[in-house]
Amino acid sequence: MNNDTLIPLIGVVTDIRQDTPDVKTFRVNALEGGKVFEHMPGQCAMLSIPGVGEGMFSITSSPTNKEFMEFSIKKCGCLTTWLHEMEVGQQITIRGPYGNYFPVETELKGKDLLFIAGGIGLAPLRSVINYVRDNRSNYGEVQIVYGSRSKDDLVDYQEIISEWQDDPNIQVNLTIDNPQEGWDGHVGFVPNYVKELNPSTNKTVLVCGPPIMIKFTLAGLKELGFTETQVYTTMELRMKCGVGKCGRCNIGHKYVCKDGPVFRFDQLDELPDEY
Amino acid sequence: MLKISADRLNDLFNRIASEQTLYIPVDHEPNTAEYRKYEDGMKLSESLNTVRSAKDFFFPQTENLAEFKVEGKNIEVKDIREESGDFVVFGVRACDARSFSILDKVFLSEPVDSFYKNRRDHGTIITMACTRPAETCFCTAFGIDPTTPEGDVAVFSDGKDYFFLDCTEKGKKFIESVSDMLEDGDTSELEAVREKTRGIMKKLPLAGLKTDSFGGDKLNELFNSPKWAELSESCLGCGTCTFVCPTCQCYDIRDFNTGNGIRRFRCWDSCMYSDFTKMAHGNPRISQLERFRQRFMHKLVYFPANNDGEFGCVGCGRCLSRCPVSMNIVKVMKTLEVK
Amino acid sequence: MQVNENFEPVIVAFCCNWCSYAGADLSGTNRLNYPANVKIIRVPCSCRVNPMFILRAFQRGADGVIICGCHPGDCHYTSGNYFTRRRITLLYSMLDFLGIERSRTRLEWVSAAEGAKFAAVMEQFVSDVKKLGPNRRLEDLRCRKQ
Amino acid sequence: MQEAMIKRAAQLLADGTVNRVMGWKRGEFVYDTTPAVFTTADELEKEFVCDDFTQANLSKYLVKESRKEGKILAFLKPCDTYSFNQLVKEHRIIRENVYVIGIPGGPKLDIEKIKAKGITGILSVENENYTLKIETLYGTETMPFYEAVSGKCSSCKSRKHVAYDELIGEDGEVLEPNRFDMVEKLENMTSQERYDFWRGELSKCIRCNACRNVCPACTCENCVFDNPKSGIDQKAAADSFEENMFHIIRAFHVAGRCTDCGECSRVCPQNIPLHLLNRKFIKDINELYGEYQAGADTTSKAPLNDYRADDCEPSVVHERGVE
Repeated sequence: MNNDTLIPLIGVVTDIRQDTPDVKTFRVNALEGGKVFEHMPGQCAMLSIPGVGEGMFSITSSPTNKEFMEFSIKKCGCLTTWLHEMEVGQQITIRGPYGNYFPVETELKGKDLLFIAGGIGLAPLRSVINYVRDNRSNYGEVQIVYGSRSKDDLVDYQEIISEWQDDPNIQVNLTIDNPQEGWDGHVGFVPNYVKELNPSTNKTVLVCGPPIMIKFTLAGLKELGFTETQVYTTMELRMKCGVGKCGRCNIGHKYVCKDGPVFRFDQLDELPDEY
Repeated sequence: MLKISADRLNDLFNRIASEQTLYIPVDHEPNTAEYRKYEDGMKLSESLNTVRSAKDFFFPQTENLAEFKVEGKNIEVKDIREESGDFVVFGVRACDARSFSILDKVFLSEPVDSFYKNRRDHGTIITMACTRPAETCFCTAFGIDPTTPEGDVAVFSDGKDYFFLDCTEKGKKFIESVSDMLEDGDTSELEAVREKTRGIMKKLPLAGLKTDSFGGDKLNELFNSPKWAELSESCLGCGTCTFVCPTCQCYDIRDFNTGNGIRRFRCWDSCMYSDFTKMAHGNPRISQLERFRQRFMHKLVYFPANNDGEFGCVGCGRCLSRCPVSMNIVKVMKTLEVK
Repeated sequence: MQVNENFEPVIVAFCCNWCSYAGADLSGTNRLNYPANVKIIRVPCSCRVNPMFILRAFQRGADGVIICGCHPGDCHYTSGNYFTRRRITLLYSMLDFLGIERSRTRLEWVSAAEGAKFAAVMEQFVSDVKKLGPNRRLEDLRCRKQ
Repeated sequence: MQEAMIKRAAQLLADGTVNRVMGWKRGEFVYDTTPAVFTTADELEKEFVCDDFTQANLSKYLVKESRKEGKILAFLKPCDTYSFNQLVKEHRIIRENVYVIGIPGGPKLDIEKIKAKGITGILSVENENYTLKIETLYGTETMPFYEAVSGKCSSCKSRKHVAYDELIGEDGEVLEPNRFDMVEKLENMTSQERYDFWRGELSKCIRCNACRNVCPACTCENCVFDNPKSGIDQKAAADSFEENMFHIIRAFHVAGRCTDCGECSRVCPQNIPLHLLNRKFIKDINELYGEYQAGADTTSKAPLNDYRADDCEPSVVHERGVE
């Protein structure tokens, strides 16, 4: 019988990084080394610990990374709590890649890009950012606006300050919600910061974060003169199969696992308001 | 057309059952027919249809997907799939026959569900034309002709004989395999029976049910209808409609620790259940209104939007007779339709 | 019924912390033997035993379940075992009603001083369940040892 | 009767005593009535129905409805008032927000019993001197009224309303039905026969949860069978054990609170006689701890929240009937 996507493969956790008090980044390899499968930026994978549960997570490493995949996971439920307690060497089951991806090879090519992320919302965008950095000549200006509750809650802070901020071809703007000792950067919510920065409206925007942040950011972008066709986001809902058959992650007739998770806002606008 | 006389039907059953597994609807209690594995002497039910649909044959209520052995940090995946044996399902009605093509659109679209396909490949569906439709029937609203059912082989009865018509390659092979038991028959009386049934279909209380107000292009207007609140207020949030429905195909995947390893299985799930979309950080469908709306929007709008206008309902009427509070797709359609 | 001489039943005993568990302890310190088939689960009071615990014990391979608590009137929490008595009576009656062999379930009052009684009760219960053979009517086939 | 109910409901809406009316709504056929809330006299006039087929117990809806703004009028049959009382006792229904009108009960008809006679294509059902005249697509059929009486009405325990603000029609008496007959019959079987009987019944279960969701005693905000932390949450019975587990635990959770309203068996799509499990508990409670009728009042102590120093021992189970 042919392989069935519901029967998972095995991956092994080869590195665990504590990013923030409640976010860890897990490096996953195939048993024989290398990656379990190839993916495109924005795609997801189903990870599971047999007996605990299975969940969909966005692949946070860039496809240009040929050695391993990474997942940045926030501790919030039963499965993620278990994952956070794992040690290096733990095997997990993995299947995928699932869903569509940011159109890095089509619509985004040659464009000036503005990434806006809040909290753990950086996870799916990090894949795109590093993809763009590794294919830098294909894209125009790149600006990243990233905010979190506090300095400690900035995911991938080390990579941001040591790699992204040093990259002369990228403009990085960080912000945190409240003033904090040892922080001399911007303080304030992401949507307001975006407005202050007043980015040029010829940029294409990729936004991900908590729903409330996305809502206000979109409103702010519209005020600045952006249209919905310029803004992409990525969604998440409860999923079981990952291939549009189990029937629970739909928004209208679109399945987030199969037709998403990446949507342009004008596409979302046509769908019923159920997310 | 080839036929067999009614008194020899069981001989045919015995013959089929000697070669492969045969399932037929039998009366468990009066008016509660269900499919059973055929054993010598079983009598074909005279009920119009089975309480549960025939989807179990291809999409069983629970089935194992894989097994895991967990030792320390190591996990071993065991593929436990086995090639299904050949089987025949006899006496499927036109509505249920159409439900298979609807399920096919879900399970056989890429990536193909190998569990479903395995059974589909090995199953032969023998349908039976209806002669006594019930008041709850409304298959004609979805373009189904109960006097000409789909399937691999269609069977028609004029009361005395059963006539066999092959509809697919698989059906043709099946008829060839039992052709020595069949003989050529005169279909003139059969035609009269079918004509009479068509006449009854036109007189059914739900014969006038219209689908014009529904379809993929009516997405937001139907979703935002204020009538969902009133329609859903009596809904208990149970899964009866879903589980008796021949086209409902949502499932859950769960793990069970047997003490000897982890078994991952899938089972039917219902969008009517409160935890269907529940996540660690919240639930996008918080009340029964959203869940109720999802079920009917799926059948009347989302499914047609994704499948060239084909509705996700076959009008079998099971939910009409089984819903504990008698709230069903017909009432939803009649309430929402644009008059 | 044919009795398999080699059959060793698995017995789950829910023992109240204050009396029966101490009773089991006493039977040990007095070097009284009770069958090794008995797996003791200590509970703060016999009324902690949710009917679900009993069913799950059967699901996961128990052939008999016994609940031991303080004698009526002696509950550490004043009245816990009185509630246990009603609850468990009704549950056992229901299991019996569903055709589960009634000798697979038992309740005994064993005080902290009754080490000998504990050993005798267990001896008797194990032998009763042995006669019944393995639990087949209330088992989960998936959990059967391979 | 229906006329009087509509008239009274309209009056109470008009004088502001209530702002909503809980009753039943007419359906597509003569028999498929749906519980519904009405807010205007016009709606009542058009859609309200109370006839031989309005079986559904409305009490459970009042858990939610009594927490909404304003007072709601509810029409309750005698058996429904027991469920209502029990829910008031458990502080699930806010009594002040409900105006109860007691209406005479059944016997109500069960369309399944008519269909079981092979009658199909049903267009209308008329009761003519306790003979049902049924018009169908295939001609007129007749059957005795009492052969179509629903299971829950055929062993009616009471025609007396135990809670009401006013009555339409006369109040009845508590009856002494033969409702424990089947339980007794089972008790007198051998253990193997009982096991076979219940395996046959419970194996039909499709875990649709209709019995749980309709049950007026099952009003937990989060059922143990839906709670992933319980370790026994299940969607479908993957093993026959789980069928047993679900029904034993569910019956146990409502033991001493179940009023024997019979809704569980009425709604079961697989016709499993689930009420027998509840009746077994009721019978045991009556025999072992004294007569008790859940919902008969709002003050008495529930048998499982109570005890006596001289209660019988569980060994009583071993001493009765047949093994």
